Amino acid sequence: MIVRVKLFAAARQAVGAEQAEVELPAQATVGQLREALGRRHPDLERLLRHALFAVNAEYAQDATQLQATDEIACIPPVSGG
Amino acid sequence: MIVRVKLFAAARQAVGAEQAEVELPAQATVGQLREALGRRHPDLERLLRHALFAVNAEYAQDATQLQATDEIACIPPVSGG
Amino acid sequence: MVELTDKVIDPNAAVEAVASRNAGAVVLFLGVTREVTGDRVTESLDYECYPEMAERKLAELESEARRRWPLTGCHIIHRLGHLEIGEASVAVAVSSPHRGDAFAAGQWLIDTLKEVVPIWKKENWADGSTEWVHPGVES
Amino acid sequence: MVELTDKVIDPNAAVEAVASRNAGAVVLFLGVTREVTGDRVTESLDYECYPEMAERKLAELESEARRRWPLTGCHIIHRLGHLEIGEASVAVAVSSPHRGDAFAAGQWLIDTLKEVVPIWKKENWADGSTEWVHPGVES
Repeated sequence: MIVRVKLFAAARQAVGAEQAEVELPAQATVGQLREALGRRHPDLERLLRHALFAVNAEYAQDATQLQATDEIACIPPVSGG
Repeated sequence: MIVRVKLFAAARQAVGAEQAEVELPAQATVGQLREALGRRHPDLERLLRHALFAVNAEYAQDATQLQATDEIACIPPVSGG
Repeated sequence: MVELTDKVIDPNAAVEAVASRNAGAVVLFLGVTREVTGDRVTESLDYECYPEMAERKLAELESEARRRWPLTGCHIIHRLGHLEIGEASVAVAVSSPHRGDAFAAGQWLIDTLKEVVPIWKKENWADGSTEWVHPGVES
Repeated sequence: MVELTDKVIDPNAAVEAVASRNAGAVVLFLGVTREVTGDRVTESLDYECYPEMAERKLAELESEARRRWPLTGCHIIHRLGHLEIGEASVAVAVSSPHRGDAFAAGQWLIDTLKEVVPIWKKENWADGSTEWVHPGVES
């Protein structure tokens, strides 16, 4: 399946786009997405080690399984406030 | 000597005046003033057990000696804020 | 700066008074007159103070807070006279580079103000009676 | 209520939003953009967020604060877009019958907001360089 990942802040800057597309096996997990994203965008790797992922606007674990219809976002360490 | 004591809040209300005059021996202390005030104004007695006194706009101890020229105030428990 | 005033307290003015290019945090505390205390209903309040001493004590509080925490601003305003329900009786505004100091200083200032500054409030109860508030004195 | 906005934050509006006849205390926290961080000078800042999730997380924070403390009002505003030095990036206003709860809730809300809400700031340094801030990521 192909999933789209929303990118923000330095992640968006590193990729040069507001989202990234990644090809993953069916029922892949967030952990597999993290690895695949790093392979596809080496400039993202350092940030990915510290980033969380959100699935449908909720923080997800690396073990969370993904579906092609999920809204997925990469959440690098936040700095609001 | 005669000292004048500023009164506030329930103390002012109990005495019906903004200050009280009390006759005290020379070099009397705040503690003696407290007793003399209570004898002169029995309605003040209950409040006096909880009140502090200020001498020249600074909190004083019962042992503090008074002079006729001091600015003296009775400070019942405060409730600002 | 410290201020005793008969006028309505303006929160924005208190915030502006502590503005600084080195401030990262502003904490504003407002004490507001409450309608219900325990099971009694308040209609309005009156505040009075021993002016010379209240102003001196407030200034001492500001100095002590600035000594304890790295503040970039400190402004205390206490209202006097007649207050309706919902009006602010006191405003404590502090600013500092980091928020922990602003919270700690703001809380210490209002806690200490309530203990040591010679200001008193009179409850004008809804049943028509009035009462000067002197904590710890059985009425 | 929670709010993400491109407009300047008005402290008075935040205070009014938490007014209540049962409030005895209002605590307003403002996060303000600071000129100097460590030894670097900031010219301005830009904030961006993941809108749907930021709004949801802020609403969760409000619910959790109302569950933990007896609040009579809670209002959180976060500014987005371009900010000059000295402008407020965030306002947290809470009210409660007693002040201890308002201080505790206000401090918990801003501490937790800074940990979990997907909002990011970009420092526009005075030397012309820019940097997205991601705490814990060595740059």
